[in-house]
Amino acid sequence: MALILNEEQTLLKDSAKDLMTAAAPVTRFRALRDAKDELGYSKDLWAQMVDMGWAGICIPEEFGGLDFGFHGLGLVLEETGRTLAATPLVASILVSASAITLGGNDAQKKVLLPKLAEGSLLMALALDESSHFSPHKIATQAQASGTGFKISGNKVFVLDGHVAETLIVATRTSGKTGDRAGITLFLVDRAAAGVTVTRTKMVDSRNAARISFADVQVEASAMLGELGQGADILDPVLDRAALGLAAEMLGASLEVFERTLAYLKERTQFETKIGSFQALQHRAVDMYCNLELAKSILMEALSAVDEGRTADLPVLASSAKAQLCETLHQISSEGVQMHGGIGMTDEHEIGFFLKRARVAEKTFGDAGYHYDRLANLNGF
Amino acid sequence: MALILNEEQTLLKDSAKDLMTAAAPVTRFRALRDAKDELGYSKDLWAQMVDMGWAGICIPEEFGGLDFGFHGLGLVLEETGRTLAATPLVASILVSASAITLGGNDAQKKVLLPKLAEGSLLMALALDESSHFSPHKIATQAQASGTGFKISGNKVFVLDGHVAETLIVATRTSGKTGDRAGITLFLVDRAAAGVTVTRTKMVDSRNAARISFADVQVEASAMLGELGQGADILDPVLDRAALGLAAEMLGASLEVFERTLAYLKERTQFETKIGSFQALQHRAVDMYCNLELAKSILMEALSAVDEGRTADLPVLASSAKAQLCETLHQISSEGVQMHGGIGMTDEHEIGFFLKRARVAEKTFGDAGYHYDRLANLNGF
Amino acid sequence: MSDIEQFRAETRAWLEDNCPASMRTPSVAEEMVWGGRRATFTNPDSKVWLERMGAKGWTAPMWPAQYGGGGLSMAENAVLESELRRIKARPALASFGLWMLGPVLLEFASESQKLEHLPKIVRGEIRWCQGYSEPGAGSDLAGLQTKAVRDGDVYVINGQKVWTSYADQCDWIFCLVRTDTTVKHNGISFILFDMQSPGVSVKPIKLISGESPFCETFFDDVRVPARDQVGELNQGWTIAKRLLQHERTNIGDFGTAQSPQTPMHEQAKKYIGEDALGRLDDAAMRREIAKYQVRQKAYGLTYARVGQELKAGLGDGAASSILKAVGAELNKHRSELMIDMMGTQGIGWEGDGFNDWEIMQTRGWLRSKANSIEGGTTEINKNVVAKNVLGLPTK
Amino acid sequence: MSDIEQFRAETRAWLEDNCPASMRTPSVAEEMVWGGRRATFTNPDSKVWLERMGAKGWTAPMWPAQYGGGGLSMAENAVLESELRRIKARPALASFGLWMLGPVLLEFASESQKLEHLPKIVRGEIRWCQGYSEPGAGSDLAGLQTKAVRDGDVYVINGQKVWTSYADQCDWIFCLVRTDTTVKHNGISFILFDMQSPGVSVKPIKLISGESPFCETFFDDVRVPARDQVGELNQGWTIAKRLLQHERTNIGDFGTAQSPQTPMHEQAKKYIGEDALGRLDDAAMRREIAKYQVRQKAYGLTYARVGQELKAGLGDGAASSILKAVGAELNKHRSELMIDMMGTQGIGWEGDGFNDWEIMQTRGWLRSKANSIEGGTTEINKNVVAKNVLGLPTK
Repeated sequence: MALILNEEQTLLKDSAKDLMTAAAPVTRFRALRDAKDELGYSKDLWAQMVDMGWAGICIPEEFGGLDFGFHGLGLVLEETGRTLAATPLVASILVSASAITLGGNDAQKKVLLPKLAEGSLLMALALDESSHFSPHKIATQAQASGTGFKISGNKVFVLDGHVAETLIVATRTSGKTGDRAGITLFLVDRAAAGVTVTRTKMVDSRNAARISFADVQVEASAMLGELGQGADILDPVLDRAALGLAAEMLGASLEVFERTLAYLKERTQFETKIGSFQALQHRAVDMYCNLELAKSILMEALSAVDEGRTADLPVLASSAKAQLCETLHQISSEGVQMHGGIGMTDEHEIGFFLKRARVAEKTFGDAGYHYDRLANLNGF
Repeated sequence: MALILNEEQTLLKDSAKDLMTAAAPVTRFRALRDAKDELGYSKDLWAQMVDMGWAGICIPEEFGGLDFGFHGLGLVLEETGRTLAATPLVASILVSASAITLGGNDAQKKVLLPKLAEGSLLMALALDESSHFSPHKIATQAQASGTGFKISGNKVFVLDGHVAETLIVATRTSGKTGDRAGITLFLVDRAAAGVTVTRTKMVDSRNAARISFADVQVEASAMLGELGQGADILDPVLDRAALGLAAEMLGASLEVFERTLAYLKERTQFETKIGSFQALQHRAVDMYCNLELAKSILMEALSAVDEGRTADLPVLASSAKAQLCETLHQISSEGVQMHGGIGMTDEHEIGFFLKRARVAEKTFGDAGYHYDRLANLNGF
Repeated sequence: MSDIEQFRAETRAWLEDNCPASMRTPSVAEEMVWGGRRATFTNPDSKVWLERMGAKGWTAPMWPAQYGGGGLSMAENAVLESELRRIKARPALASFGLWMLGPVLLEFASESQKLEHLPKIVRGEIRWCQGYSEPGAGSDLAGLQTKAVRDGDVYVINGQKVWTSYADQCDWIFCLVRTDTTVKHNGISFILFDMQSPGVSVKPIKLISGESPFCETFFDDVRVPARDQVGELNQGWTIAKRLLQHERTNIGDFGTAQSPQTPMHEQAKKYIGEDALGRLDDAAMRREIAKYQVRQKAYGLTYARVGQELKAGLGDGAASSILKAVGAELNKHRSELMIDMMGTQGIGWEGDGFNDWEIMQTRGWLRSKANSIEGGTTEINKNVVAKNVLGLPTK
Repeated sequence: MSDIEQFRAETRAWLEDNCPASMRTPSVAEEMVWGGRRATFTNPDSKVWLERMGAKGWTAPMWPAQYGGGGLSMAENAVLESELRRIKARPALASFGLWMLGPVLLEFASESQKLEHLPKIVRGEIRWCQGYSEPGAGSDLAGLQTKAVRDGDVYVINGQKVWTSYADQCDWIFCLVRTDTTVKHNGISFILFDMQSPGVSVKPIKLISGESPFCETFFDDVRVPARDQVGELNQGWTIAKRLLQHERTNIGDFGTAQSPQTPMHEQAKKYIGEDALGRLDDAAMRREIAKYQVRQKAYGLTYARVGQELKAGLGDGAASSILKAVGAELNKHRSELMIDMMGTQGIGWEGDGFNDWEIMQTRGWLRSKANSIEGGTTEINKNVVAKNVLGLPTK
């Protein structure tokens, strides 16, 4: 239960902060948005991040990674959250590299992980099929066909779906929609016949896509994990995904809080700094309390991954995501309100955080989803 | 949709306030509590209220009542809420007289209503069987026996159960626990063989009892309404009951709010009136907003009864009770907090309102119960 | 037949003859008529309707006839309103001139000013905008710095306004300017001028919702006739406050104004589904919606109650003080619930994958965040209620 | 064997020999030992246990041995704590002397004062109470009015204290008195005296929960030796503040201290039941409990994190500033949830129909309302955090 950073982690966090501040300030994100950039992320920035080793940060050394630990990835994500940097780190590394590492066979690891670590391959997880996160609610069919399988179905909200070259597709090979058993994961080439990708424009201007699969043929070797046992990979991967998102959301929360605090100290009305008004002070303290609680639960959850406390992870990951959803929701809303009129303008950056907040809240399960999951996990 | 009082109603409200202030201040309630009074209410006060005609306030004139209207009863209850006056008005009049008026046959009306109106008969509704309000969850059996029925079962939280001479008992004559159909109401003499009454001591020091029925024999003429159709009486009676409680709760809310406001204006700390602290001001305004909303929904619901808008009543009654539960919960809690240390002492009266608040919240359904009911009523 | 019955019969007949059929269908935002020199009429019928109503003065039914108004009594106005409702007639004109400026001109302006400006407002010939807020003077409006310096029979105006609604489409502005820099509230004057005056420039502000209903407005040596000052020199704050009351009454009414066509719970069922008993398949969301509906209902009834109290001359109308703040929070809460229940369909920006209604919800959610800022922040509103209604002390 | 291993072996052996078997069972409130002249021992073993631990100084393991303490190093203390945990030993002594007064005596008292008072605290011979709050000085503690006037080598004390914990069972009081009426903070002194002194009277305060843990304490010409003043004349406020830090650390720890034996959700199932899938049969309550549990867990972890940060000499310990306020709200919230889920079983006062645990929940709920008042109100706490931690300006 390490609730403080060690020296290496502190160094990593500092260098992540330095890079994001220098190479990926919010102005960069705005430029990508306004240019309606085809990729939706900066190749230059990604190259710099790869150079720092972050793409391989939790990939084993034998597969070209740093094996630095999951906590490290969380620290980098936290810093990307502060500047709203849109990078392939979530879809390709947090989610896909975790899936390959946890569920891939040796051949798959040997082929895919080094490419992920060197940033030359982008991947994405095609999971959701409706507007509400529900990871076992898979209707997309994979039917035996020749020496392999034929996949048909529709996926939505696939993060980085339009830039990823290889997709991890959650399909159903048995059972009925909603069953935990009977889910099978496949690696699918985005360029394969029958795959249609439509990029969607979300309020946070990040990458997401709808992907349809029409009789897409894959070989049996494309299966990730065992037939019908996909949930055994999916569940721990989604714990890590929720946790990584929570780390990003902590960064965003801290940034909005600090900017708002600075504004309260600077803005004068009625010949007084507005930060001297007690009602605003108490609300600022409420935010601060939530932030401190959020930091603690997140830190504990990140440590649990690296300390191999596998049994604790589901509860900790859901707790962390739920707490960060509440915290960022509150702070992103208060941030706009406390900035007053200028907070409502597109010219000011605070609104970007509000938009990102709601998308991040819904990514990998919102607070409601995780509270219900916690109740299930705790047996009530 | 009369949302303001007419002249007669205003006069009634003023006289209710006068009587409660003069004859039933909170000190009187404290004295009853400290004396561990056998009755749990003041006979003198009840006699005065009867003299004013309030026991018969919504009983038809032909049965000895004033037929003043249900809104009038609400106004009197509001004033009893302000001084925490414990009277038979809720159990005997709001609930039981309503049940007889709505569901009784001519003979029952002729016998019971005049006695209720003149305050000579006290009645109580024996409904709840568990710790959570759920009016159709009736397991108490009434089985045909001779020319009548035999009743067996256990009731809890029967308001005024130990002082009422006649009980209205909700029993099941068919169907299973939870069914709306199959409930039958009976009038039972509390002194009948097989009836055992145990007074319980609740946190608000008001009257409530547990009553057990062991093969209690009643005649067929004791049936209130039709066999198995008891819910048709029960439901509208409970709407009125919830509404009456809401009116009492508005009185309590207003009283606590006004006392707290006065304290904020009077208490000095740091050489300043604490009411000048902005954080407390904004919280006071939040309370005030809830109070104004509560007044409006309550007024509309009370009017609906007198205007015969029967179809609107379930939604309005549940809305009013839910809103008053929220409002009184907030204000009773804030009242204690804003009074600081003295609010924690038994010597100060503000704590009495906190205790009464939680009991009133749970009486005839708490906020959660009514929100769920509203969702059902609105078809979702 | 009594006079008022006579009036009803005549009104009904006139409306029957003069209100075009397409003006008896539900309003659509694109066909809303704001008037002005550059007025556009997507539907030509709306031009006819405005001209006819304007000629009768019925866009401002109770303003005196000598200023172009309808000159109706309160009773006649009630009849007109009910007859308009009967045929479901659209409003002929939406206008800050009608809602905000007109009432204060009637109270504070000189006879010649009334004769010059009010008829054009009634007929929708001039569209007005409001020059109040400045970058450094938001909640503290009286801290404004835009200066008007007297030079003979003109004022020379320099400074900057912000949040000027539709300044890029308006003809004239009613504007607060500083005419005395040594005092705060008593150094402000209220002045009217043409937005086409040399030195006026306008820049639309893009909001987080993507819309641009507001502008920044710059004044660079704008020369304005001194006769267009309303009221006394340096006494503009009194007028400004009165005008804000009219504005707040308009802005407060979110809760009732935006009643969606389909009840919230039915929308929720579309996105979340229902269980075997027909209940929304998310019990916590079900609870939240029920809670919202109770509050929404209580809010609407509070509006109605305030109205009844005013009509009856009862009470102090204190409840009206909370309508703006409660309405703002309620509408923000409604918007959050909507995009919450819609899941990932509630966070689309544009393009494929989202229908118009969905995009409208998302944009509306972003727009709603301004409800607790515009027309006086909720914080300021609470300060005022604490002091004026609850009588809490100031330090 | 290293010194520390040696120490562990000896400690373990000593505890094995000296800790009575009944002291290795979970604590029960009735057997809690508070010491003092009038100490009662419901369980005679607890007397033995206190005497033995007191003699070794292990009730205050890190206080210097010359003042009766254990004289242990930080490392040794950690060993002692872990060995005590290992055998699940009960605390030998609960004492405001140990938790609050002792630390400030060590820092501010004279050598003779330390020698006089500290050993008796260690051995539980004298039970102390705190004379801080007054009826007019609650949040504004420095506004206290109890006067101490010098008369030769004594002070004559007149005034009234309130919220004196267990004053009716205590032997001595550490008390804030006003020694200069012309200034506020710099006119306060910190003084110790015997509660049996003539002129001291005590009246228990009955709380809304029915309990009376606090008293009103009256001083009527109480004559107190001036040598029992701690620190300089009129410099008592510095000591008072330091002592409050110790108090707040203790009071803040509601969340973790009161972990109920049965998890909240299991209690809820007892009262509400479960559905066919084993879920709590009230989805909204289920959500509320899950929410509470997340917050509770995060709170406990924040406690642990602050501890780790302090040990590592990292950070500014800023997070510790929120523990009191968050802990208070959390415990109040827990209590409300408990009585909520219990339905009408959660609102019993006494007598038939309610079991002891249920009554304890109801009384505990009422008691919990004081959490956000005692030891500094949540409002004051937030003011302090806003200023000192967030650096927000004061007017």
